[in-house]
Amino acid sequence: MSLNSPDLSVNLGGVRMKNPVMVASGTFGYGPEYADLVDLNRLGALVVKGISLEPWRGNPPPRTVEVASGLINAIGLQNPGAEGFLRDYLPFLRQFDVPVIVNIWGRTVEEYAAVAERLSAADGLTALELNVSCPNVKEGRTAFGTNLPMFRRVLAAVRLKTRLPLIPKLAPDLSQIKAFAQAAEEEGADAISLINSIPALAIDIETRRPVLGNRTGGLSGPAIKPIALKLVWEAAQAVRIPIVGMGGIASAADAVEFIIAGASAVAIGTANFSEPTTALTVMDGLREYLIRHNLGTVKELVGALRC
Amino acid sequence: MSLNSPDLSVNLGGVRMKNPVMVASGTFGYGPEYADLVDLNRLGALVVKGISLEPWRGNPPPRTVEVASGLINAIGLQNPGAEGFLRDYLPFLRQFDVPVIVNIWGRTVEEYAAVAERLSAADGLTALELNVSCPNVKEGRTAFGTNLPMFRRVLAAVRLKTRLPLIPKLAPDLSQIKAFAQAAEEEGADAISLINSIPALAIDIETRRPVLGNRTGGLSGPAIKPIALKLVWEAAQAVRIPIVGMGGIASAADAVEFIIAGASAVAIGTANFSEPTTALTVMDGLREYLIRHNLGTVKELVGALRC
Amino acid sequence: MQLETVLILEHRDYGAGYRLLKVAAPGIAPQVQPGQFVHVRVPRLNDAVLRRPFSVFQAQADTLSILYKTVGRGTAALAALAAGQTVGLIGPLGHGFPLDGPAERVPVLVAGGYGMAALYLVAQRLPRQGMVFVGGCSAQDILGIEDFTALGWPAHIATEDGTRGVRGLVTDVLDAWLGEGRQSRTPEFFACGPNGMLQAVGDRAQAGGWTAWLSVDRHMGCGVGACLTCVVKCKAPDGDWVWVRSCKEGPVFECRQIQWEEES
Amino acid sequence: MQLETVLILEHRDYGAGYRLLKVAAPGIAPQVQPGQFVHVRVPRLNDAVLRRPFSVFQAQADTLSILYKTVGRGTAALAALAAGQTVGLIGPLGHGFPLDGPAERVPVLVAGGYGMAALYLVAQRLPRQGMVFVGGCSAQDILGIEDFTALGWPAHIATEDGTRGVRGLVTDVLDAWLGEGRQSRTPEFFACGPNGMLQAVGDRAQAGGWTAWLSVDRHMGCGVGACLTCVVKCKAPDGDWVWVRSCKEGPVFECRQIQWEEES
Ligand SMILES: Cc1cc2nc3c(=O)[nH]c(=O)nc-3n(C[C@H](O)[C@H](O)[C@H](O)COP(=O)(O)OP(=O)(O)OC[C@H]3O[C@@H](n4cnc5c(N)ncnc54)[C@H](O)[C@@H]3O)c2cc1C
Ligand SMILES: Cc1cc2nc3c(=O)[nH]c(=O)nc-3n(C[C@H](O)[C@H](O)[C@H](O)COP(=O)(O)OP(=O)(O)OC[C@H]3O[C@@H](n4cnc5c(N)ncnc54)[C@H](O)[C@@H]3O)c2cc1C
Ligand SMILES: Cc1cc2nc3c(=O)[nH]c(=O)nc-3n(C[C@H](O)[C@H](O)[C@H](O)COP(=O)(O)O)c2cc1C
Ligand SMILES: Cc1cc2nc3c(=O)[nH]c(=O)nc-3n(C[C@H](O)[C@H](O)[C@H](O)COP(=O)(O)O)c2cc1C
Ligand code: FES
Ligand code: FES
Repeated sequence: MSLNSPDLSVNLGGVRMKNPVMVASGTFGYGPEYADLVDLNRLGALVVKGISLEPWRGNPPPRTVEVASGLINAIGLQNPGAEGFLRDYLPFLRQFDVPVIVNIWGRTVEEYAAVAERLSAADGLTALELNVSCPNVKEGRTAFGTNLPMFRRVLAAVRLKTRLPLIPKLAPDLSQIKAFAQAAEEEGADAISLINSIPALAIDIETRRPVLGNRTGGLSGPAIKPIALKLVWEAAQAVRIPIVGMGGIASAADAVEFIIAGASAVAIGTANFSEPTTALTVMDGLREYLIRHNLGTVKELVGALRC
Repeated sequence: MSLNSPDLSVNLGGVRMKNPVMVASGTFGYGPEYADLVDLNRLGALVVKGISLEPWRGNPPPRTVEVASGLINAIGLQNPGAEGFLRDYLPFLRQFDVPVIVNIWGRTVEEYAAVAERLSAADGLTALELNVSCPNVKEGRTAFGTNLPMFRRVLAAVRLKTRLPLIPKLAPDLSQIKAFAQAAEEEGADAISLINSIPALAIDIETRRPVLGNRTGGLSGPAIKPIALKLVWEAAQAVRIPIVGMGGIASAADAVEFIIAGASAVAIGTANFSEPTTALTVMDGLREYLIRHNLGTVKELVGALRC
Repeated sequence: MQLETVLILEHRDYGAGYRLLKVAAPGIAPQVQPGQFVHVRVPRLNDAVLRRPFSVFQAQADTLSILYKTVGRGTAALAALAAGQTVGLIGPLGHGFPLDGPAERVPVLVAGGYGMAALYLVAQRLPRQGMVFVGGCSAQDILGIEDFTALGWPAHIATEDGTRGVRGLVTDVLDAWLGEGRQSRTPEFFACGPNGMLQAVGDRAQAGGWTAWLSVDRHMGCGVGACLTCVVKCKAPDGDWVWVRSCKEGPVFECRQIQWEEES
Repeated sequence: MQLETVLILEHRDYGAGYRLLKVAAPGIAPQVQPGQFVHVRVPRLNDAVLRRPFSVFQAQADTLSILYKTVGRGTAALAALAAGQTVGLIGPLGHGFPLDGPAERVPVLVAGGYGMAALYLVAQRLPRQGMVFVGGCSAQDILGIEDFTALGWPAHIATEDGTRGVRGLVTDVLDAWLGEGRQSRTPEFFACGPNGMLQAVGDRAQAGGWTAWLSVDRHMGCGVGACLTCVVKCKAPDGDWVWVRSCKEGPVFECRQIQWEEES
């Protein structure tokens, strides 16, 4: 390994990635959508939009609204269901040499377990990301993402049904993030990812109604970056399993901040919408940073915050 | 009352305000700082920077850092102490016809009670805002702002020591805001205010150190507006006492959103730094909004969200 | 579909409150089909996280142009750009208007607002000649009639205040034309404008047993089908309904696909 | 102190990588004292929540100017403005350099970086003539010498690479001057530049029993004393120390006020 090509590879709790930059669930479709613009083989991993056991319609529009340096979304997890995904998208995805992580969700513990089981039986999927934190489906966030015992139950149930690496995606809980991270580790998670979008509201002052069809939604984008970074740093101090950091990453400098705070990998979400090649430019910029700082591997940077 | 001059006055749990637009603690000094630029008599109320029993030095610099649509601050509550405030600033403030709300904090329940008692004995102060949620003093947020029993204890202790209207300022807890709002109401608060800045981190990737002297700080400004609005809306559904809404308000439209969500008054924080007259332009814009919408009083707009 | 940083060749007022932005887009321009759009990254709008979608007005060889109106902060920032500067595009995007309808059908274009911009390429590229119906509030809202008459397409104009053409809605003029039995041949509608207008055109098409292609306008996130922001309620094969992406399966839908009920 | 929306009269390169921005500020300009600054609201930087502080370089009648270098996004956005546009100012701010020192003192100005801009009004308005010491990395970093020589003030220049003036630090030239015993009269220092330079000047002043006025550069929030962002560690009367606002009590401090130890 020469100094000019630092080693970007990471092993994320069993997910072997060429580089630590992935695309975040719900912001990159199921793969084909951006394939004309982004060479999927270059991505560290591709996390697909949240999948449930059965197809799900999602929320009425408007589903997103742009706010200062951010986006509020309330898509409501529209998806073709596990069978639809396996039939319509998996064959496409298998053409590429990229780890495919499926983001899953359910309305009950049983649904979580069932979708995990069904997807684990398919060939060509690398890991499961457990979305217990989506602010846009009533059942999700209230029941699992902010209730520690429920969080443990759903995790334990899914763990029994899959041998794939399991990555719970934490809700951005400001006061209990360590507790959730530790619970994830104790229940056998292979990694954790954070943060999901933050519950938010926008009001149309002319109609006096919420702007979004679902009333509230989740805030993402650069606006939440400093909050996400703080939570990743806290979580990293609480667990030994690797962390996928996300929230407002738009540049290599942003990604480096998350890695220094303790993330082993990062995910690009909202930034894909304005610049679909963000993951690639982040990757290139990260490589340059490592070279400039004389680091042979990205692992040396993980958690390198000096306090 | 003619249709051309809607009634902007509000009674905020005993604080009689000419209009519902105040300036937020820590962003407007103690009064004199902006007095050349803003006619203090026009403000709905002036909330001064957090005061403790004894003088307090605050955190080492850097104390603020600008981020996307926001500011992270870790001032650390530097203040001249109750006696210093009463001696150096109260005489100045008493020249104006504006309600003066003193934001107070302490490191222990006893300190909170003592500073409340001392200030209540002074003449010319209108109300106390109880800062239990500052993310920049270890004792503050960890001990009181996110711990419900401690929150109740400090509130009860202060309540015994003052007859002034008491306004606890809630921490931006994403999952328990209703519980804190209700506890405040039960412990005899006259109003509540929210949100304080949100715990956040920024890292200097060249030095790999936190940018701020205190490591972490609190995020404020337009970036947090959608989160603040959601929390105000939730809190408004949980209590009957009036609410002071704040977080990223920079325009009359922003203020109207908070009022529709359930705030009886709003506070301008970070926006003062870029446009010191924000409170006045918000006030004027609010008046125009009421006229345009045929509303005779601002009270009719409070909580007018149609769901 | 591709990403392209393009040079601004021309940027000027075009009438009716619209501005023309013409760019050199050698990658995108030759691929454009009528009714497709480009997703524009507005420079300097540094607190914006989304691009802005605009129909391609004209596309010729390596250049393309859009016609837009300043309605908010993105279009205002766009308006501040000058020739010689660059802007980022993704395009061409979406499914546009199909031009391969049977030769005996008379193409009938119906436009409101920027609809004229979205429909120009239909008129220019259709092998058959047709006519165009345009509506607006007032004479100064009527955009680009000359571009159509230059192609030899007659234009029927309606304004709500009667300052240009017939006083009334565009559908009034359309109804008059339909009612007068002038359609010696079967009409095929191509429409772009406000929802009410689109629905009205669709209603007439369904009543007459004709085809109507409607280009809908929905707020967009990604523009490429990834985010599920831009959905339209469509009929499902099984009689049920489903949310369909207007950036990918649309923005042009046949009127029978859309389920207007319950839509705002 | 007042808020003023001012018209840009002139905006051009000034050498050493700096640009001159001259505005009509009839409210602020006549009030400016040497060493004071203005807090600038940079237009179009719509995700910025803070203004940017700049020393007033020249102030004459109703106009004032600043000299700035593009170092980040705020100054880059500033650089894109043209004469005829407007910009928002708060000013004049802070406590500047006192000009009422005893007549027998020789004013000695010491500048690094934009220090020349902060010190020009001192030279122009002081009733006594003095001299100026300037340091930089290289010849192309030396800003605005001509402005001082035009006032009849001799300039001593040091560059680290020796491309202009003496090779070395500005304090080397200063030490040489001090050492040569040329100070028939007592020097009074006025300095603006990097912390290391300020501290070195202060050390010499304290050693010699002279006065040194140092203008410090701290990141600022409000600029008016309200936010407590810009603090400098200062000695307290009781021997202890305290954080003092550089936007209000500063940016100019006498060297004995500042407690440099423990500062980065
Ligand atoms: C497929 C399609 C084609 C279009 N073609 C044209 C065209 O040729 N000419 C033209 O003038 N306009 C066209 N529009 C509308 C154009 O996209 C909006 O006017 C523009 O996005 C407004 O941006 P803004 O920042 O100025 O407004 P703001 O209101 O500040 O924008 C805020 C957000 O709302 C979105 N938005 C606001 N209005 C609309 C709208 N009418 N449609 C979709 N999104 C909107 C913006 O994209 C942005 O995300 C088209 C829209 C779509 C969906
Ligand atoms: C009292 C005072 C007078 C000054 N006078 C001049 C002058 O005459 N000419 C000149 O070129 N510069 C001067 N500066 C420095 C100038 O304020 C910064 O270069 C400028 O703020 C950088 O803004 P930016 O957005 O381009 O940089 P960014 O790095 O993008 O800014 C990010 C943040 O850091 C702050 N910041 C960055 N660098 C500095 C700095 N050196 N000092 C203070 N804040 C900084 C910005 O204000 C902003 O809040 C002065 C600073 C102070 C405190
Ligand atoms: C439009 C949209 C859809 C999303 N859908 C999902 C989803 O299905 N499952 C999930 O776990 N997270 C979802 N997210 C959250 C993102 O994966 C990510 O956690 C969040 O947006 C923060 O990252 P960002 O600021 O980089 O976007 C979605 C986000 C957006 C903006
Ligand atoms: C520099 C700064 C200092 C602050 N100091 C205090 C304080 O002393 N006490 C307090 O309760 N809140 C303090 N706050 C929080 C604000 O009062 C307000 O709750 C928060 O900034 C959100 O509002 P905004 O987004 O409008 O700024 C401070 C905020 C800033 C930016
Ligand atoms: S705009 Fe993203 S799916 Fe259509
Ligand atoms: S910058 Fe706010 S107190 Fe000095």
